[in-house]
Amino acid sequence: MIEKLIFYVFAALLIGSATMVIVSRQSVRAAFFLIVAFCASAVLWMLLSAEFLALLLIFVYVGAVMTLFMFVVMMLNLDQESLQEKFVRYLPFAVLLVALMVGVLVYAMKPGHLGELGLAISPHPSADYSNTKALGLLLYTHYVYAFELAAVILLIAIVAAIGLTHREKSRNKRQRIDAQLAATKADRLQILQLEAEK
Amino acid sequence: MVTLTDYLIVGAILFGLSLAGMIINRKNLIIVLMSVELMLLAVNMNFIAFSSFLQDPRGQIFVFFILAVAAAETAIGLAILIILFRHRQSINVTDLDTLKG
Amino acid sequence: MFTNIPLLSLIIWVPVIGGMVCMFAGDDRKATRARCIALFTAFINLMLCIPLYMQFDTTTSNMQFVENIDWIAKFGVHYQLGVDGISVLMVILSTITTFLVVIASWRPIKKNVAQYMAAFLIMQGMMVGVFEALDAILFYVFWEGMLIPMYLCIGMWGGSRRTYASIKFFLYTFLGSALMLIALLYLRTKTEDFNLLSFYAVKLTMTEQIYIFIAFLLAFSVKIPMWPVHTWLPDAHTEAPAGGSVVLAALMLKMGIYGILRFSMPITPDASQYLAGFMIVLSLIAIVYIAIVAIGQTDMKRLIAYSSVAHMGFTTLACFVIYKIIAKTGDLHDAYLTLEGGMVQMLSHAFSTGAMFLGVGVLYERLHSREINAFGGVAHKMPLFAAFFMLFALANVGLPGTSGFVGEFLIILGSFKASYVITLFAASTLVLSATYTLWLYKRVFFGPVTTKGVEAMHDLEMPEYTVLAILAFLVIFIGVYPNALLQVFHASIGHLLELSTTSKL
Amino acid sequence: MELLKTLSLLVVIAPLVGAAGAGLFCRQVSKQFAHRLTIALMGFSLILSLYVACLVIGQDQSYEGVLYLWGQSGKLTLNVGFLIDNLTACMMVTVTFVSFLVHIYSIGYMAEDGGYQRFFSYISLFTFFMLMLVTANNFLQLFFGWEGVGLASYLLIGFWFNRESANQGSFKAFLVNRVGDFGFVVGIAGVLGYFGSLDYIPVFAAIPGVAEANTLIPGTSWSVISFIGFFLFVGAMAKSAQMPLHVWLPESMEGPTPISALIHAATMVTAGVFMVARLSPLYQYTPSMQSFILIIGATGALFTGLIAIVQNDIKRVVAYSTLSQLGYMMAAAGVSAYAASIFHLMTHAAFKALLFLGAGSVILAMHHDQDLRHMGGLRKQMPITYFTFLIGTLALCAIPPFSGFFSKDAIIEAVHSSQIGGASYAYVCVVLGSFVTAFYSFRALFLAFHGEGRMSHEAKHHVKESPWVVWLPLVLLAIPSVIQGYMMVGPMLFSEPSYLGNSITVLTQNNVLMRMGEEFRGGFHMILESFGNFPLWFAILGAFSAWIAYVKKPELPPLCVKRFKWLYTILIHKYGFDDFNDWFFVRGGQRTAKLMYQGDARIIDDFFVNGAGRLITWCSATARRLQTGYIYHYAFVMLLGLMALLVWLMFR
Amino acid sequence: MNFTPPDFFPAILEMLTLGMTCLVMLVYLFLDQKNRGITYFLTQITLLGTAVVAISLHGSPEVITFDGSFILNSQAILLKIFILLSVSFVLMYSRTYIRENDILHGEFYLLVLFSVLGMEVLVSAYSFLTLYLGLEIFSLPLYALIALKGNKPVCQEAAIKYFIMGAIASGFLLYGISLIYGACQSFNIHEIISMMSLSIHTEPLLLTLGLVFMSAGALFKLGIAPFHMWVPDVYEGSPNAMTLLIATAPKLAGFALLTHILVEALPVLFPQWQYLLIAVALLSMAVGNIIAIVQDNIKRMLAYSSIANMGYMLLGLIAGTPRGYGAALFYMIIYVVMSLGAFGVITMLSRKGFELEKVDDFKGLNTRNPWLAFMMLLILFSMAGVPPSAGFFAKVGVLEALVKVNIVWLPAVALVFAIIGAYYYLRVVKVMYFDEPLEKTPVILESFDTQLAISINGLAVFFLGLFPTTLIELCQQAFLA
Repeated sequence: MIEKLIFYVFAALLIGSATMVIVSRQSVRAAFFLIVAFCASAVLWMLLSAEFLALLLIFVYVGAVMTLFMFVVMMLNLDQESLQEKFVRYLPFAVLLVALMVGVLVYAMKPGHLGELGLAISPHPSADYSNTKALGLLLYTHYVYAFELAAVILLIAIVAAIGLTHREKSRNKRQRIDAQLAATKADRLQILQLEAEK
Repeated sequence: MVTLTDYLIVGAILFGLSLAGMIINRKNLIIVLMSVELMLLAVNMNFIAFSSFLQDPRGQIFVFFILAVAAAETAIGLAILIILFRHRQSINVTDLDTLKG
Repeated sequence: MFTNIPLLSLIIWVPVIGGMVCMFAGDDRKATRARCIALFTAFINLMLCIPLYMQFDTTTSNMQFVENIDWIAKFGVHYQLGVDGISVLMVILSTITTFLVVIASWRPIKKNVAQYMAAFLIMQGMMVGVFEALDAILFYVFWEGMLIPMYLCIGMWGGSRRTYASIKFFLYTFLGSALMLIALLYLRTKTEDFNLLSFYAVKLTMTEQIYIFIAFLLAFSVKIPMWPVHTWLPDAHTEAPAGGSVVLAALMLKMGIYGILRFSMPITPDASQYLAGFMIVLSLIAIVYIAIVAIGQTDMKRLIAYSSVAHMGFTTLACFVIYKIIAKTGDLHDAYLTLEGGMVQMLSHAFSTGAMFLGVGVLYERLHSREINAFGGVAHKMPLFAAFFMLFALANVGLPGTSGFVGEFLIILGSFKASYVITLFAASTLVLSATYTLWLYKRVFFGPVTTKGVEAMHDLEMPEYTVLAILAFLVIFIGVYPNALLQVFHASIGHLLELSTTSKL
Repeated sequence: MELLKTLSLLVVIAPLVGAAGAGLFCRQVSKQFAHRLTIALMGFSLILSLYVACLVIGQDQSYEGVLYLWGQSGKLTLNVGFLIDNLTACMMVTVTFVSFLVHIYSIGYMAEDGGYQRFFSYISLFTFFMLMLVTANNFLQLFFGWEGVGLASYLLIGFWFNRESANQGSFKAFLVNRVGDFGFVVGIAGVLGYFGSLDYIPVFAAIPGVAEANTLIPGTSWSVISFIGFFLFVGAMAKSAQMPLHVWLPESMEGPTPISALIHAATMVTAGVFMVARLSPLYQYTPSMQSFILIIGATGALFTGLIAIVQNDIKRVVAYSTLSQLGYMMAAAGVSAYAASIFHLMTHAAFKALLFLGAGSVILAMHHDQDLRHMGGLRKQMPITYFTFLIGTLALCAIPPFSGFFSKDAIIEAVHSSQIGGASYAYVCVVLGSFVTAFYSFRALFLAFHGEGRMSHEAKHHVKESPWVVWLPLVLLAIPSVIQGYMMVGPMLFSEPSYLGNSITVLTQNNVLMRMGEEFRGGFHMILESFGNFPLWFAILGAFSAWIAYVKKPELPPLCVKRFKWLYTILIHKYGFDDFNDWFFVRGGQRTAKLMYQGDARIIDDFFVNGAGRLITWCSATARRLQTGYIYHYAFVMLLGLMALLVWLMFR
Repeated sequence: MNFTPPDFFPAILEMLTLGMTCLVMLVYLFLDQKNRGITYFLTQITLLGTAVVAISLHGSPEVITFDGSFILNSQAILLKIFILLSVSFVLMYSRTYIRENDILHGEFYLLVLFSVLGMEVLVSAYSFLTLYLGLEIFSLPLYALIALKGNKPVCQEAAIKYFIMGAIASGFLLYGISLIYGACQSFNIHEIISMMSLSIHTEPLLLTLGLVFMSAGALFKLGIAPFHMWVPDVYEGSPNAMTLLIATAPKLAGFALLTHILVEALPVLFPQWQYLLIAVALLSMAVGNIIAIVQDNIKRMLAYSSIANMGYMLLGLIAGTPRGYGAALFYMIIYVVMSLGAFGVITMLSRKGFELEKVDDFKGLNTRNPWLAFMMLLILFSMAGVPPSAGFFAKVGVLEALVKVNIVWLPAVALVFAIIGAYYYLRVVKVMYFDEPLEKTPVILESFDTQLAISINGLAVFFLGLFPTTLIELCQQAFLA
């Protein structure tokens, strides 16, 4: 029962905060609600005995990714203009469509449509089961290739982020001695013949 | 008890919300990026639910990689956002209509 | 002597390669070089036709000079060439026409000469390929490939509305042939490969036949062109340079008829028979209606273009009236007359209409106008040209003794066996064609010299004279002794008739 | 046999060689060379054709055979070949004779013209085509000659292509002839369709069988032979200028006068008559067509003659008289008096050529002024012309003993004694026609040669007799105009075998000439008999009226014009044929053409073809606006697509 | 847990690429500004070297390694060869462009190499996990590359659009994978096939959902309607060199993605995805060909043309036979060759500060540089599907495959759209050949290798039309195993 209660509370929290994320007018508030959503889903994941991933979600997401978000929001000082947000004419149409999609998905996930799984109750692993250990075993053996690829992805993120945000050389204020030495008079001095005013 | 269906429904609703976020949000690009995160969260929810009910840890492995990719993706997305802002002084979604037709 | 030489391939590829060489002969400062290369290539090709004609066996309807190499084995496509009595003449016609066009374009074309000559040579190779191909895909490749040089030809050297005309030409013909491709692919599912001769043997139900027939018909009727899909032709003819118009009239339109003879009739005999009445009506509309339209033209080329459509109506009539004849008399021999008349009509139309377009080109080069009203009294200034043009006009009118007479006469005579009503309509061409052709002639050549431009015109130059003289000879020769042609395709027509009237159900 | 073939071939080819020689090198060769070459070859041809005539008529030889294979298709072979029999021989002599004289005449008449060589080339070419026509042994070759003479006529009418009227005339001539040829081709197609051959001999042999067996449309009585005969006769109507296809002939007078003599009087226009005679085996089996021919011919004979009365152009008067005489010939053919028809054809060839050439001589003297109102009193200055012209006129008016009398009287008599439908109407026409003929002929004669000269003073001095090359042909033509009739009437019409021998077929019940022949007692007797009949008195009355009106009381004609205004209007408008043609065919045709072109350009091209293009472009321009550039729209479209696929696949 | 180390050798291409990428990175970091041109050559060596190795691998038997997440078969090798070669051509065409337009070329080459690596991974993926990772590895650098050119505001717009749409698409893909995973208990293609064939635990509804979501993700990468909206914007907004890149090799990778999902993993669902593909193929052909007609911007026009062309490619898959798959692959390769040439010419004609974008910028190219115009002509006619070009045989291939399985109406409709499409290709030819040039100066290409590259490219379009047999055989073999 408690499990069920926890599930409903946090599921509601998750959905509520997710809703707030998309309807917020301010980026900062949206980011905070997103953090709440992440935390709520971490709880749900715990319920599913995916402890490692639940923690990872908190550490990586709340700790790193959301910080990045907040950092960008603050750095760019974005929030002045997003205040005037207003909903548009076609909103009902969009909402209807999304609702329809959710409806279809929900219909498809009725227990009857899930085979044996639909009737199963959430399993409770044995006491000596370690989620982290199980994942670790798989990760470094069967998924070594994927693991390496994940590393590459992070490398790409680094290269790309640097490449993109790297400012042009011209903004660099470092002294260039060779250029200074090579300078001639013609470079620096221009003699203009001004016409006398009448 | 909480069934698989319940988790999946939560995932589906999250997925729908994230899509709705992209469609109804017309001003703030950064919220669109957040919606992308929500979408991945929905997927992760599905994976973990299936993984747990199937008692198959490989689903969680997938989530692990999704988290990694999501982080990288966010980095690149924000980087693009930053230079966009640098050039336009705006991240208004409605302003991004130079390219059309 | 020539038995081991792939003669047919040579006739296709010599001009294509010559054209490529020509293309890189340099820009307009080296125009003469390009012209000489082109002439040389065209001449070589013409010479290649001599052994072809000499060694051609007129007694058999089999494909001759056959070449067969695997091309795309996966699709069952072969590089398979061969000629019979029907195609051998078309091949020779193509080479002659190109040769003449190269000479005729010697002076008038001054811009991008190398590319112009290249376009024509490549076009010739493609067209010969159409007539020689025994593989349906090969046929289709040549059939469509030829559009590219023609498109460029109209667009680059054409008149003021050349862009419109060239795009219209391209899209129209492209649209037409699209469904043919589907039909060919469909036929392929019934056989081992794309060989035409194996298509002939395929059994098809009536429904299949009708669909395939319509698909073919779209392709061929646009090319011929039949009413009501003819409207690209006046524009294309009008805007194309003289050489382009000649090739269009002399060869490209023939490909449509050739297609009907090679594909529609033998592959779908029952559908052809079923729809013969419809086709005859369309042909008669072309003959009568289009001829009347031609009367109302003020642009010389447009007038000749419409007359072309009307004349091509005879060939389609010739093709499909055979079903009515056989239905009525039950004797295959009665059908020879129209079909062979149709063949002669194809060839003679090439010469007479081609020559008329060249003639208009001659006038255009001197006055830079195609409007009939801009001319008058040209006969005073260009008596020699006037004489030539008179001959070709008469051939267009179908006067006995010229080539234009033979085909129309045979078709009109033959059609009587089907129904005298058809004959009555078809024979109306005697009056109508005379009306528009001679009216054109009268307004352009007769009467007093009207304008300064005409006053300044000079008579034919050597290249023009040569071309027109050759054409004049051909026109009269065919008119006086058509048997020279008839005997070449007699056997093949017989075979074709047999194929086209044997039910496939 | 072979001799005949060779001779005929030479007769036919010689003019072609002349034409080619003078024509292809017209700018290289001199005038002298041109006329010497063509005349020499023409003379050669004339002599040979006389020889052929001797062989055929005198020694009763004939030839039928193939020259070369023109084409072969299925079981059908189409040949070029000769059929040389009596009819052909008569025609060959007539053609070559007149042509020869016209050649000579042209030396003088065309002396000043720039297109001299071209002219000689054309008339030789014409002769070639005409000979091809008469020597043909099949319909194909007949048609070849038929169209060929049409072409030559076209070229020669438009010889002075500088003149708009000449161009108009030639164009009209060609077109009207083409209308005829349309019928002719249909007729030939019918022949092939029902007889399976185009050669005369097999076709003629098969006619009786086909005539009984077939009707064109099952259930009706329209026989196949009538059908074929009708369409072939349409060709003849155009070529021989029968009403209503006669409209081109008067306008053909725009050509040089020698041409009018040769083509539009003596030879080409009689091709239709020749054709009907040649196809007599066919027409014998179709009584309805015989009546038709008779009525058309007789109508033409009277009514076109009436028009001649009001014409002021000397050539036009002669031209309308030609129309009228052609009507006589046709009428004769209609009553199966083919021999009379051909006989009149031959006499007419001589005297009408004479009249035209005489008119030409006058025109030459008048410096190409053709208006009768400007002439008068020329008989003193031009005695030879006057006398020859007078002979021609007398022959035309059928005054005995000139040649025209015999042939025409035979025709009138034949019509009189015929029993076929329309014969009585025709008889009235032809009898009245003889009055009319005499009236207009003498009118022209009086206006031109009698009375006071009405030309300008200056012109009067310049009028003089034409050179010998001009008057010599007149004299040479005057001779047959006088004697030919008397000499030939017996052997041609009534003897057994006649000149025409077996070349024509007449069924016994139609054979009026045979019945007439029973009463025939020689030419002189015929002259005496004629004084007891209407036609001669009508002719004399006509001549007398003309004398009164134009010599005795010149003020009378204007009075009549005023009095009979309506009649005059009808005649001057030529019964409205030209106006109708102009309104209906020329302008109506042009309007139809323009309208149809608009239909072609607007409906098919603009609406369907370009319309399709416009539609697609419109779709394109509309659809591109869906691509708004907004990310949320893009996401929305993606979602929409996804949902559509999802719902479709899930609940399919 | 008994674990045997996997066989690393089959992944030699990926390892080579990655290793060289790292080398390039190091060289770039430690090199002087002046000598940084060397990165270009190193990159080319990487690409061509890898291609050579790939060619040498061709013909070796199929290997599956890394615990069933990696496959090396003839299809993968063929695709890799063409990916490597096409990227190599891309770099050749864009070298001058990169230099002249102040693009950070070190980053540029690095990101390109990463993207190539991603494509290789994707092509060789045999589990949905590697599939996803490959997809991200090849997409993420592309997003960055588009935005790399600092001074052009539209390119950031293009990048962010591409990025967001791409994220949504990978969201779809992942969601689909999760559903398939739930239904089949595995995301390993090999296992999915066996599960499906046993039909244990496979829920039709979940599978259908998963299929649709995954297809949507894959179709997005190929730019197929209705997931095409990004294509015109991104093509237009990107710098010409980047357009050239994203218009070519990624299509091959996208093809691999689609075939992995549909043909390899879910062949059992063929009746469903056949309908799905018919719908999207028709829509693509219609949208692509029709909207392209009114475009003035040649890059945008070619973008729509690519949408249409992808529609044609799908026809081969719709046939559902190895013959059809082979034909689709052939179509894909030919399309890449053609679009390489077309965008290559566009890139080459761009100068410093001048982006060739308008159709009218081609005016009178024939007088300015006849050879280049001729190459473009060949390519355009090939795209229009006019014989005897390669594009024609590509079309014939897919149509023939369809007719072979007795679907006749679809080819007919497809050809009608092809004719509408021919119009806009003709318009470009018209502009090049019939119009007078805006400026008379002849276009001179600086470097010889570029000239050689475009000549090879243009003539390849022509000669693959005359002698398509070898390539067709290769493509057919790729699906026969």
